[in-house]
Amino acid sequence: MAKHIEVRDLNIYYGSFRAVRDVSMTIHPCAITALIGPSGCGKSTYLRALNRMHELVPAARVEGEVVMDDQDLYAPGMDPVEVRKHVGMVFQRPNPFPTMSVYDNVAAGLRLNHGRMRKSEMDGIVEESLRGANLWEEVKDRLDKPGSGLSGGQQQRLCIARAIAVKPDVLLMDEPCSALDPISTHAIEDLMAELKENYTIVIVTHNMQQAARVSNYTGFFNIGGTGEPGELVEIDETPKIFSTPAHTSTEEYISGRFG
Amino acid sequence: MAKHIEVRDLNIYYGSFRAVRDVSMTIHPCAITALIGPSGCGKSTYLRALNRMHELVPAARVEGEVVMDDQDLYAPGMDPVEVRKHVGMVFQRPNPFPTMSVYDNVAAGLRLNHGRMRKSEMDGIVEESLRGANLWEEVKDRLDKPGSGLSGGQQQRLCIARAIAVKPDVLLMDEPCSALDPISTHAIEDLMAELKENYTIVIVTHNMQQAARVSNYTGFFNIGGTGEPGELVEIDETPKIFSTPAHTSTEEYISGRFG
Amino acid sequence: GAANEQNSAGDGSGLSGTLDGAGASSQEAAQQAWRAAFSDKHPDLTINYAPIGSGGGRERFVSGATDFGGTDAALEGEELSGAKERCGGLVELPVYVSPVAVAFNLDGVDELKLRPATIAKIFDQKITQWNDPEIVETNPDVELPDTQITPVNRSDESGTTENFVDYLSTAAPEAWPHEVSGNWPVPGGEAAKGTSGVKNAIDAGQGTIGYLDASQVGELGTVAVGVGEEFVSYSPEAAAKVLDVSERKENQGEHVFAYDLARDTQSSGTYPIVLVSYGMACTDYDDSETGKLVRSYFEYLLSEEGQQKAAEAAGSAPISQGLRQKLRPAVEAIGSGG
Amino acid sequence: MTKTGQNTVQGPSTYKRPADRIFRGITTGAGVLILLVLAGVAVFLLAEAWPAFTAPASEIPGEGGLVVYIWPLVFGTLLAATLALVVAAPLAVLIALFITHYAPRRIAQFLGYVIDLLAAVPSIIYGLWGFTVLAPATLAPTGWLADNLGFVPLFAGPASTTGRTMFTTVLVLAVMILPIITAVIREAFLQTPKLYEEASLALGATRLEMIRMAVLPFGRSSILSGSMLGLGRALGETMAVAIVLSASGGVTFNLISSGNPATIAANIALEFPESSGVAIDTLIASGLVLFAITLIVNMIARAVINRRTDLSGAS
Amino acid sequence: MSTPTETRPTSADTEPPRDRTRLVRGSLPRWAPWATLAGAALLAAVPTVVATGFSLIFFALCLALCYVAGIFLWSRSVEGTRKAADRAFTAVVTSAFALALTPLVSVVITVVSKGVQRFDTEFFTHSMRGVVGAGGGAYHAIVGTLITSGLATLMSVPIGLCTAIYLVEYGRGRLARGITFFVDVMTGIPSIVAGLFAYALFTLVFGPGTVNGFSGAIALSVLMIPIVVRSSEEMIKIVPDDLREAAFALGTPKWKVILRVVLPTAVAGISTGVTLAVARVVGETAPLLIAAGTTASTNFNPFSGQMATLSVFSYYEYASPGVPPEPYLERAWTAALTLMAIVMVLNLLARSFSLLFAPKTRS
Ligand SMILES: Nc1ncnc2c1ncn2[C@@H]1O[C@H](COP(=O)(O)OP(=O)(O)OP(=O)(O)O)[C@@H](O)[C@H]1O
Ligand SMILES: Nc1ncnc2c1ncn2[C@@H]1O[C@H](COP(=O)(O)OP(=O)(O)OP(=O)(O)O)[C@@H](O)[C@H]1O
Ligand SMILES: [Mg+2]
Ligand SMILES: [Mg+2]
Repeated sequence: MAKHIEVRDLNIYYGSFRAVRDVSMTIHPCAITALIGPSGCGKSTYLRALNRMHELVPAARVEGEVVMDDQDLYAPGMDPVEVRKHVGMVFQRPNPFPTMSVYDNVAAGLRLNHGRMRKSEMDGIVEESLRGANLWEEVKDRLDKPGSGLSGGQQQRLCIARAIAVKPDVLLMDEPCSALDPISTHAIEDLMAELKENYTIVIVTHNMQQAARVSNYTGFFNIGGTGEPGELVEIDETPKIFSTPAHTSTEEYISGRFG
Repeated sequence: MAKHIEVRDLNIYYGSFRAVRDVSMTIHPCAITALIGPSGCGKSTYLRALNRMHELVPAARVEGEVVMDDQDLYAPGMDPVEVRKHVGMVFQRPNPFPTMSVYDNVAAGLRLNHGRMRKSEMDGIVEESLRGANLWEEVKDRLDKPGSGLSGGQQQRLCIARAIAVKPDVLLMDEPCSALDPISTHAIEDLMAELKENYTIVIVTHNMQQAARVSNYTGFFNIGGTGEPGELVEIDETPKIFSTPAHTSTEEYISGRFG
Repeated sequence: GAANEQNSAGDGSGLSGTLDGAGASSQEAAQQAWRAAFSDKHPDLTINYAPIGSGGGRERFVSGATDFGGTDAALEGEELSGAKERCGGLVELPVYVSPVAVAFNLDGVDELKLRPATIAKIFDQKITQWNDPEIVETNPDVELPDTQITPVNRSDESGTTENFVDYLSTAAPEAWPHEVSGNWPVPGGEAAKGTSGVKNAIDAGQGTIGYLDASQVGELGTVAVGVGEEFVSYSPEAAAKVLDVSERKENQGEHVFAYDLARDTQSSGTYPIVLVSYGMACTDYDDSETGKLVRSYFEYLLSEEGQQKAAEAAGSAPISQGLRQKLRPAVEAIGSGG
Repeated sequence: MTKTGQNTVQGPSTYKRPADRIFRGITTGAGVLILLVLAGVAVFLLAEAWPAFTAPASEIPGEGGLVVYIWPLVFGTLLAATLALVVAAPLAVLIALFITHYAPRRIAQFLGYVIDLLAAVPSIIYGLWGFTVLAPATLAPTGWLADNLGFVPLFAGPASTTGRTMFTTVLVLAVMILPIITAVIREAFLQTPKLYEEASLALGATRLEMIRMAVLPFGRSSILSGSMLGLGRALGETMAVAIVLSASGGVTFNLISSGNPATIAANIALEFPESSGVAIDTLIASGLVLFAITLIVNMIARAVINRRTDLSGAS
Repeated sequence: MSTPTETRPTSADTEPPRDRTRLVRGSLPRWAPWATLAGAALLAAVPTVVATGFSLIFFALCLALCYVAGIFLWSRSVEGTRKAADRAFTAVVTSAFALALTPLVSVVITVVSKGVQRFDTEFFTHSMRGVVGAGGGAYHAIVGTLITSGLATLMSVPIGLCTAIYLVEYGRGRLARGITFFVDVMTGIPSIVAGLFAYALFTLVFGPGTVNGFSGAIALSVLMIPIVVRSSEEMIKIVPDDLREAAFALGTPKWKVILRVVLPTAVAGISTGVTLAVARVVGETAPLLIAAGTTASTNFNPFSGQMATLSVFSYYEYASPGVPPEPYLERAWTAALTLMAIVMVLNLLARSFSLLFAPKTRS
């Protein structure tokens, strides 16, 4: 079931360095929200805060609220594991488990969340996920080979397949198509379009065309200057952002006249 | 000094699996050669063979010739280290040294190869390289912080800075802009245009516009089918490839009507 | 350098250099006392004694690795001929005699009187209760509990074991059917390493009994051993007497004083369970200076003062005046080249 | 396009620059040196043990011949070392996990240091500690075991009155080998790339599941290496066993009585000082056997490791 | 919003039916672990008192067992199997650590309480030369220990590290497999055999009776090398290939890649391994007695004359004490305490050394 997410006054710190400042936004269910912005402005940092992933970075710290269907993910007593079960994630750097085969990589999440499952059923979901990520044809003969022997783009698609196999309510994707050729990119975009019928999707992308093509909402992050925290400049419906943005910096960034 | 490279009948294997078949091409000096093709078709594999990087993968094996200014890189007695000194590389996955600071990462190549160098001279080169990679502004205040604490795009630019700091004759770049926003991408493209005055550059990219924009020559790689090796379909001057390619598959791929 | 080594200005005693010795660990405490006192007199002289054990001591002495040696068992067979080959003339002398006490841990009991055969049966695990009639018979005044006896023996091969077993098999041959060697022959008892190990094991258990160097007995109860019709408690004097009543082995060499100890002696006031440890030296040394040093050292350890020092520091039994007289010529032969 | 020639380059290249050649030479030399040292030890053992193999049975201590002499020792060695490893290895994995993934980050490093402290304790001290502290503490439990679980061969009894049993020895050995196993595993766990931990957590894994998916597979080789180091140490441990164990019996699985088989290393330490002649040769022969045991144990371990190497890989 | 008609593929034994709309399913209150601990303590007290009187160790074991079981069952009924397993495992891991601390604390208390008596200036400034009974010190043995283990470390670390490098970076084929294998075998050499080997070697080369500090160091090296090789090998192995590639691509010769990139990345693990190896040999007795001998005087020259070491000193003070035994035993314990202190200091040094190079992950 797609979720509605309400972010309020989110501040994220690495030690004493504030990486993201005062972000408030609404993430709509059954829609794709794209986040764009220059490199280093805190998009990944922000995205990781949405499923409490930053907790793995020793000095990282989050202030503010992320309310998902009336529940604050950062409320005391919230279980990050439960949060992450509902909010899946594809990382910027592909990270298939090197000790697992291609098949096991995809099945990893299923094995966790569904305990025993019939082999045939599992096979079905694995194939479906790999097809969704447009990887099936390339790996169907070597499902039992290690996932680290794939090409860069293949690894990225493998990670996408792994994330969608567990069917999370919210899917966070950090530059999912960065290492992909146009064909695979297209396939992934199709997949996203299909997924958004039932899920909430947030993607980070550097590709304006992609943002314009697939997303319903677009948020623009920017950074004040060196050492300054990144902040959300504006977020609105995609056509609006790309045609008549409220801020000049947005317009400059989109049109490439920036910096 | 820019180098001319002549590749003849190159076959590359991972164990018994042939990843790349019979590639022959000429890489012109003082020019940018772009390699495009669907994911998994062997572009990275091929690129790595140009500076004998594949030797680090245990089962990998190369047959054929790569002649650089009359010297076969694979001739017996060739020193791979010498080869790599002349042929620099930026990898698909950013890999800054975690034990080193940002400064040391950029200086690494210089330190490792040029022995002692005056501090001021070193500082100069580091700054120049970071400026070239459009990273200087973002990191100038934290040159002594670890390189692994950077954002994805920052890491990628750091690796570019590291590679150009040693001023190789040939520069191989595997999707150097995949994680970069348009601004940084633009800066890197400018850098390439500048570098090609003196160097030979080969880039792998999934971005057709980029290939069309920056390169002088474009090579299209494709794969016959699942489990088949990748091969070079054609290579020619960029305008020619993008306007009147010789093969239909090229045209289909470029126009996105492929697969 | 160490604070206590700095005043080695040399007070003209004339002796300087280093002497290396190795051998029985039973002598370690005594050797420590000897070399301390001796190097007090001769500050430029360093004497080392590595307590690597009798076997190693003999081997190193025979191979010429050490200047002198210590051993709990006299040289025999190949080793004897090897030593003679190395030395020209071998000098082997008892230097250290120590009573071996039979000690036990039994609440409220300080001393028991036991006959050799009873001791043998206890250690052979034939008598298993403290209130066994055989024990009660010789100790009518002691209230013996109904506790199980846990015999404690050395787990390592040792001169103490060899001497104790030798005593049992000589003094109570019917009750002790086992072969004599440095290894404890009866399986299943409590085995502990070294004198300290045995002491601790006896301390730790209830109803334990074992044998150990008398100097380490501490608070434990001890056995007065049946000799003839009387019972003799261990004491240095009683122990030293054994050597006086024992026979020197024949035909071993002019300066070899190895003894067949008279464990079954009936002679009054003699404590028969003793460990005799020998010192080994040569008449010929490659370097006559070394010979001189060894001779003075041995002269010192067989002097009245030397024996007294060992008694204080290690609890050994000083060798009697008479015996020391007998050993004199042998000591003088050390390093004499004859 | 003329085919002027085909070169096949495979694996490390044929050319080596001088500095590289020297460096490679040095490292290879170090490896070969180790083999030489080991060959030296083996030759030494063989040469010194030879007389024991040829000597008549009656000259071997105990007069039963070499096999009769060494067999209980082999049994004791294997029993003590295996049980110690069985106790220590899982514990080491848990401790390494605690330090790397459970303890608060601030004190984790300190805790690692604390465990390393266990390695700083000389083996004699372990012996004395086992003797004076641990052994008395085992009296009650072993007594209980003998009374209530006596039908299990391991606890057949009668329970020792001093506690200097195989049971105590195993515990002491386990404590001794714990730090080295823990240290090797801990360092490997620390190096687990964050990438993979994040990957599993993002799938909704609990900490335990993350450990099973990302940490343990990554550290598998180190767990085995660490355990092998620990086992080696347990097999060869001398002084602590010599002091703690009441070695006065033959082959028995009974862990709690005072009659226990000795271990080879401890037996050498116990017998060597006062031995001479064939007895020494026999002891050295037992050392040779220990050498062979280690060899076989390692062969088995290697076989286990190699069975599943295809899916491991650090990068 | 679970609709009764919808049948999801969740089996009852793994989780209670999953309500997709709620994030927080039943979860234990924050005080749950403490409550469980208290309950477990009560429960554990019963068998402890009944079966064994009162033994702290037994009680701790029962407590751990009860706690793990208790928290598992409680959590399972409220939070589901996975969460319960996680909680139980946390408890297991924590009690394993506590369990490992028990002997440590006990050993340290034993050694410190017995060793502190003679932990005085005299002990550290005097040798045993000319000392009988009370007094004296271990100056000579401390010097000897530092020299012999220092030499052993100087020999073993380069050899061991080089071998580890060879195995990971160069080793292919028979030689490498052979070395790996025999290094493992080497870990099982009993220490006394190493001592005998060194003694035999020196007798062979320098004539009978060559017992000196260097010979002792050789014996220790035989014991140290395999530990250094094994632990360094593991640490070098887990350096990601990414980093090697990055360095190679800069045209760096292999040896420099290894020295400048691989080793610094692995240095923390390597120095831990080295300290453990040192700790392992510094307390050895038998090999040192045989190969390095013992003396009551200070000897600074490892190539001539016997050399006392702390462990040997400690052992023989303990094993053959004089009369009365107390001063000997006190010296033995203090020597052991000193030994531990030395290793601790070494450990600290190694840690600060590795901090100099360690990955700069924290800023
Ligand atoms: N280390 C390896 N071991 C085995 N097979 C490999 C390895 N690396 C790559 N391959 C295979 O070789 C083929 C070519 O891979 P390569 O990485 O060259 O693709 P690519 O063209 O760079 O793709 P991408 O655009 O996704 O990076 C793929 O089928 C891949 O699975
Ligand atoms: N682990 C870390 N420790 C310290 N600082 C960090 C860490 N990770 C990121 N940062 C800093 O936080 C800021 C935001 O980083 P983030 O990764 O969120 O950027 P991004 O918007 O995702 O950029 P990109 O498009 O390059 O991936 C950057 O200045 C970066 O250097
Ligand atoms: Mg990012
Ligand atoms: Mg690629």
